[in-house]
Amino acid sequence: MDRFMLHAMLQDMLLARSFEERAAREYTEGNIAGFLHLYPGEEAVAVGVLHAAESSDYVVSTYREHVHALVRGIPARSIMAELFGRRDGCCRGMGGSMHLFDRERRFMGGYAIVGETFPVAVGLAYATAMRSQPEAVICFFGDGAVNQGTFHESLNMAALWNLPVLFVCENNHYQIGTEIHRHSAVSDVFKRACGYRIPAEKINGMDVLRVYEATQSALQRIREGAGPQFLEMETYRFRGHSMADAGNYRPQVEVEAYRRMDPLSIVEKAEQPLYPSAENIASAGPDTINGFSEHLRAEQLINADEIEQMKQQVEQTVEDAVDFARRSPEPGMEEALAALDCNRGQEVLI
Amino acid sequence: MDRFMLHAMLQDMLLARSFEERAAREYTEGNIAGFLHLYPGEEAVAVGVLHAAESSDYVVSTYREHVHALVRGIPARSIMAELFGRRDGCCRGMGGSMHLFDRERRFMGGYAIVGETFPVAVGLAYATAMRSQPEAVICFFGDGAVNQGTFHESLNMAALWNLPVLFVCENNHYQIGTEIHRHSAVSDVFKRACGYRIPAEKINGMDVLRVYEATQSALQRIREGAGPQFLEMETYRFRGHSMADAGNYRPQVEVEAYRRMDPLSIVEKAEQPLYPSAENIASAGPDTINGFSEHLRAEQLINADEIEQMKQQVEQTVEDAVDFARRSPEPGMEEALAALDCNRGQEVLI
Amino acid sequence: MAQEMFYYQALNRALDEEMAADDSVFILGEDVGLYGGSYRVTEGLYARYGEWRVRDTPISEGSFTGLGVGAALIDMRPVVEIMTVNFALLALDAIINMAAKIPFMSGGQFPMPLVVRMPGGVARQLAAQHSQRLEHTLMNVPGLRIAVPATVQDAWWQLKQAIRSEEPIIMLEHELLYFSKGELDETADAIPMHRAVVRRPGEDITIIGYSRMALLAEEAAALLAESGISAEVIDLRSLRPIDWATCIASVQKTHHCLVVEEDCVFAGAGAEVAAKLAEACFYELDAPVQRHGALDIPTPYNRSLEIASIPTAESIAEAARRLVAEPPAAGDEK
Amino acid sequence: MAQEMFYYQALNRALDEEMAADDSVFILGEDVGLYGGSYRVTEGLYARYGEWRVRDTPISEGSFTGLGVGAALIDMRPVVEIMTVNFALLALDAIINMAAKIPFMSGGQFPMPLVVRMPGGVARQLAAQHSQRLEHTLMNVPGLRIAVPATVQDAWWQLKQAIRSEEPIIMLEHELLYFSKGELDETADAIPMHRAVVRRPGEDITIIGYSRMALLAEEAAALLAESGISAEVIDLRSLRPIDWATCIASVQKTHHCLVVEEDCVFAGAGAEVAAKLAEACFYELDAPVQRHGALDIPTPYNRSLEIASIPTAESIAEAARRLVAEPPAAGDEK
Ligand SMILES: Cc1ncc(C[n+]2csc(CCOP(=O)(O)OP(=O)(O)O)c2C)c(N)n1
Ligand SMILES: Cc1ncc(C[n+]2csc(CCOP(=O)(O)OP(=O)(O)O)c2C)c(N)n1
Ligand SMILES: [Mg+2]
Ligand SMILES: [Mg+2]
Repeated sequence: MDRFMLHAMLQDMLLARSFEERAAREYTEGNIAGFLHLYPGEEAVAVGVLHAAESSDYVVSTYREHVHALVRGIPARSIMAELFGRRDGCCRGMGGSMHLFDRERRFMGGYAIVGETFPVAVGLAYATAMRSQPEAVICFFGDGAVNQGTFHESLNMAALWNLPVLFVCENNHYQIGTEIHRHSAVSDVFKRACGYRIPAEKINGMDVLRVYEATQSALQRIREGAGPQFLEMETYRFRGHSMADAGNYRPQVEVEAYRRMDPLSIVEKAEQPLYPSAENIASAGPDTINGFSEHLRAEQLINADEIEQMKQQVEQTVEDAVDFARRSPEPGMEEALAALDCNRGQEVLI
Repeated sequence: MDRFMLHAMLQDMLLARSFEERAAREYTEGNIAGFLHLYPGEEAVAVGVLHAAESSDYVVSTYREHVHALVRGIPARSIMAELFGRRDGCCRGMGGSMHLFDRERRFMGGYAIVGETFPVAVGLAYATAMRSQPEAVICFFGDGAVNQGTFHESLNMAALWNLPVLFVCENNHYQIGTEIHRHSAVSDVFKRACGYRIPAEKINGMDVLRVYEATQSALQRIREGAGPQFLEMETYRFRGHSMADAGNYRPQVEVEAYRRMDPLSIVEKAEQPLYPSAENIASAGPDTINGFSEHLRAEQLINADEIEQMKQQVEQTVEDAVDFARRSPEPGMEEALAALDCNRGQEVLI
Repeated sequence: MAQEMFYYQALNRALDEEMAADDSVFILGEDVGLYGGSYRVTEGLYARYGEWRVRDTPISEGSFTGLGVGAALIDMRPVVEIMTVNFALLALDAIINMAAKIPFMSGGQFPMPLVVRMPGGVARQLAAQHSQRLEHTLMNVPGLRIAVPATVQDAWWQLKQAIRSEEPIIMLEHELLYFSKGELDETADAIPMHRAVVRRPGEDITIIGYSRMALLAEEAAALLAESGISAEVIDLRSLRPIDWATCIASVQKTHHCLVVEEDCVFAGAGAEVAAKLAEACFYELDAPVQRHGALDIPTPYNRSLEIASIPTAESIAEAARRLVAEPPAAGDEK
Repeated sequence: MAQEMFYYQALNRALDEEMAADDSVFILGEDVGLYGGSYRVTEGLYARYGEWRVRDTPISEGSFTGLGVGAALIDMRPVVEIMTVNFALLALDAIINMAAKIPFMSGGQFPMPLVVRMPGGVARQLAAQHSQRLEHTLMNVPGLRIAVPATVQDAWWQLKQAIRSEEPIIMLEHELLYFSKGELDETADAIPMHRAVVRRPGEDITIIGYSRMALLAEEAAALLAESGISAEVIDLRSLRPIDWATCIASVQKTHHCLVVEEDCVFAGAGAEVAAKLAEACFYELDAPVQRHGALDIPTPYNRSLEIASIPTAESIAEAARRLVAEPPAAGDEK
């Protein structure tokens, strides 16, 4: 992978982290409301997967989708404005945090009812296959979503009709406060794919490069006509489920252990660890990502200055986004009605 | 297995066949209406499974449940009266063919919405496990039902909580007119159980003895606390999906091939084959059940007279059932209202 | 140019014509393909258009309806058949939380040219689980539209209009109408999709119905004529939106209004019609707006009880007679 | 003996008492156990009663609700919590086609002592998919009963009554009420579960509401009093059955009736109330029964639009003012 790509990935990870932490602050200050589900800890998944995708591929996500949207290229401004419920938000303030959509960038929505992403993705893939187009559909979902009936129904249809869908499970081990061994008969989510003849693999979702590679080869198989593929990304969320959740059901040691594997540290570990302190890392057990990190530094693919510059850029982007959101006007009721009837056109109903 | 048991099984199979063929006739004559789904061809499953169960076990079934109900011990009279919609039917004429219930015999219902049997069975098993009772729950369903979301959700919960359910798939290869390879990504239904750590096996469902044995050992494992078990019974329905379906989507050769494996012929093949002629059988390819049949005859477990006697008894039972149904009065609206409010008791609502 | 045919054939023709005209139209549902559809509505289309455009699905209502939603997002025009309305309870999330809400939630970015067809109503001894009515549930959903064709002509018109519309539309077809006969005139000017029509003019009372009940209301009007009562019969044709103008104009003339529905009366489709007209025509009414619909019980399997549980032409006529004979008796829930 | 507490605490206490008294009562739902419930309703019960009686479930609404149905068949008393009403769209087959119909279809053989609790309503910027209202759908189902407690006392009473009943009961709890405070008097004589109550007596107009809207109606009545209008406020407490006698008696006195609901007006819960009262009180009404409810759009995320989409105390008062000032303007769908 070239230097440019690597930098872009690191930048996206930094932006993701910064955007989310800022959203948390804006929530606390009352500028954002409703349910707010943040992504810190899981950045490697969104960044690795979406950098491996083509811009013509479709993306379907959940309520925890800000970062998928960002990495997909929706401007931070327009996402932040949406979180603020403003007119310049990507959904004009009608959808909010859990319902980001961007037609142009083929970001096909954040869905807040667990399990909805599956049939939507399969529908997009069906249309694509029917038109013999080369695009794939990337479907994000959590470990908890795997127990919803639509998972099963949709995977069966995707396999039966050999549809171009990449199922990406973000296994962060929790369905809100319920740990995976208490909600699923199998803790290895990828095993669920066996009932449908769908090739499946477990990937270290804290390792952005591994995520990237796995996605790339899965997408290649899909484009070659191999049908749906399934990737389980093992990852962790550092925060609670949403801003309403302190995450107290998790042992502190567990949270710490995963912080040590912070995906950001893959490329900048020695420079400036965002979460764990250097001592924490030193005292840590095996860190699956040290290898990568060292490899990258050894290859001299990045230096401290570059990272510093990136961070400043990212902070500026986020600051600008908040500023933009703040200044954007509230939508009026006539805009709500227009959104509802967006498709009516000249149709005479009565 | 002793002679008595074997005879009882044969008798039940004969009764099942005769009852269903008579129901078809009564339907044609207008005495039964609605959707009528018949069981000929699949008798070995109901008979083998339910003879291996205890009377304290619970049974949950679908709209194709007359034979499960019969073998469970609901009198032919009360089932036939239900099909006629009469007051002496097992549900007082309120439920009809697709909704047979018998509280006393733990026949927990015929459910007409595909996929409902799963959660009901899991709920019964949950209650049983919670009370630490030794009963198991037997859950019948078809190959088409396996694609419903509740299958997935329920199997996960059953495995997760180690519940005493025996899942019995009656794989007759068709979901109405859609053959299994056109509705399921895997044609071996038992493979679907792998995603939940549930032990599963494919059984020749045309062989009543094999069905019996497999059920017996699965129930034993369940009672020993091994959690849910899954049996795929490969079988075939000789008729269309329901009385409204001529079954024309199936190649005639396929129908004939399965007729050759008619489960009834296991024990009485040489005497008087109900479906295929002796010549047909002779000209047939490998018949998986000849072995059993010959074995039974060699062991002299039954003779021609006994079979003849059984048949007469069965015919009489069915005749009597029709007679009973015909004479039973129509229920009145006050009975319908009483059924609806059966549980209200002395409760003061307003 | 009118041609006599069955209701199911009119639907079949509408599908065939729209599929021929626009290759983004495709059908999916259980047994719609090889088998030809449980009520023959899709007969012949599999052979003509192939498996991708007439897709037989597994029994997975929640997800194949959701599949339609996904495909509609990128300008396909899926026509989902839910084998019967009874199974639509499994697909309501896709219909209510997805199809109806996505255009709005996305701030108007996404069209939803989705049609969901479902046969329903009380047929013949299909028992409680197969006699579910769902109109009341769907009516309360902003973003949906609901067509309820009663005639061969409307079946053809409304299905074609639904397929061409960019909004999500539910077609509630009645199981007992599929094999009813009527005239189809392809050259007639189409009535707007949601306009109500006066099926029979009259002076003394307005009887409002939809789907099969509109036809029974016409029969009832014929019976009433024999007893000297002139009933105006309105077929709503659509349950969302409802053509209030046609209803109000009629009630202003007759000063009496009976709403007939196959839904259970309590909180059924007729509640909206009655509540709205009682309000809008308050000063014009000589008697309360009354509803005549199904009894408040699950549908019994037994045939006599089943018949007794829903309106018949006779019971409609009887309810109308009582209503015009002032003051009416209270509480008529057949 | 009254004690002040939160609404969620009253529910928690009801559960605790019933679980202590009867070991066939058990709870299941997402995060009801270890986590203590999204709205703290089941807090502490997992520790006290263990995982079998307070069962954390996977995200499988259709099946764990169905699990409750199965368990209820053999005399367990499951209390299913659907995390919010929005997810109940996935469980409607279990509720409508199973729980409500089995007692009937089995000819009266099976009880269905099932309680399904679901928080709902429009809360605070949860957006369209999380602001679904479902009362209209559930009301039309024969065999179900629906309680909609607005106060701490009713939350406690009605949940206890529901658990003890042998019929399937839906508890619609309002997300914005969980952290409202009120008095609980455990020694007071219980009001029957489905009886409506007059929360405030008045002479000029009857305002009928339920759940949070009943409380807003009380606030509105206070505002109206300032402008010299005496409003009688009725809290329905139950949506199925509805206590008509209490409503009718009030309308016969005030001759004006405003129905307030959080459901969208078109085919919402209020349609039944308005249709029935317009009929039953036809000769007593001085003005049409009017409905005041949610706008006919999915709930917007934006806060001002969200507020504008449902009734407020002010908008209720305004609607009431217009209604008593005859003749009222047509078509008030806030
Ligand atoms: C059908 C449905 N049930 C319940 C919820 C409430 N809920 C929101 S997120 C969530 C947990 C989802 O867990 P998972 O799929 O692992 O995703 P994660 O939040 O961990 O990313 C639940 C139960 C919902 N939104 N939809
Ligand atoms: C949810 C649902 N969808 C569709 C139907 C219509 N239907 C009734 S039986 C059936 C086929 C079921 O096939 P299978 O499970 O293999 O059982 P079999 O009839 O072969 O015994 C279908 C589609 C239904 N009853 N319920
Ligand atoms: Mg998770
Ligand atoms: Mg089958």
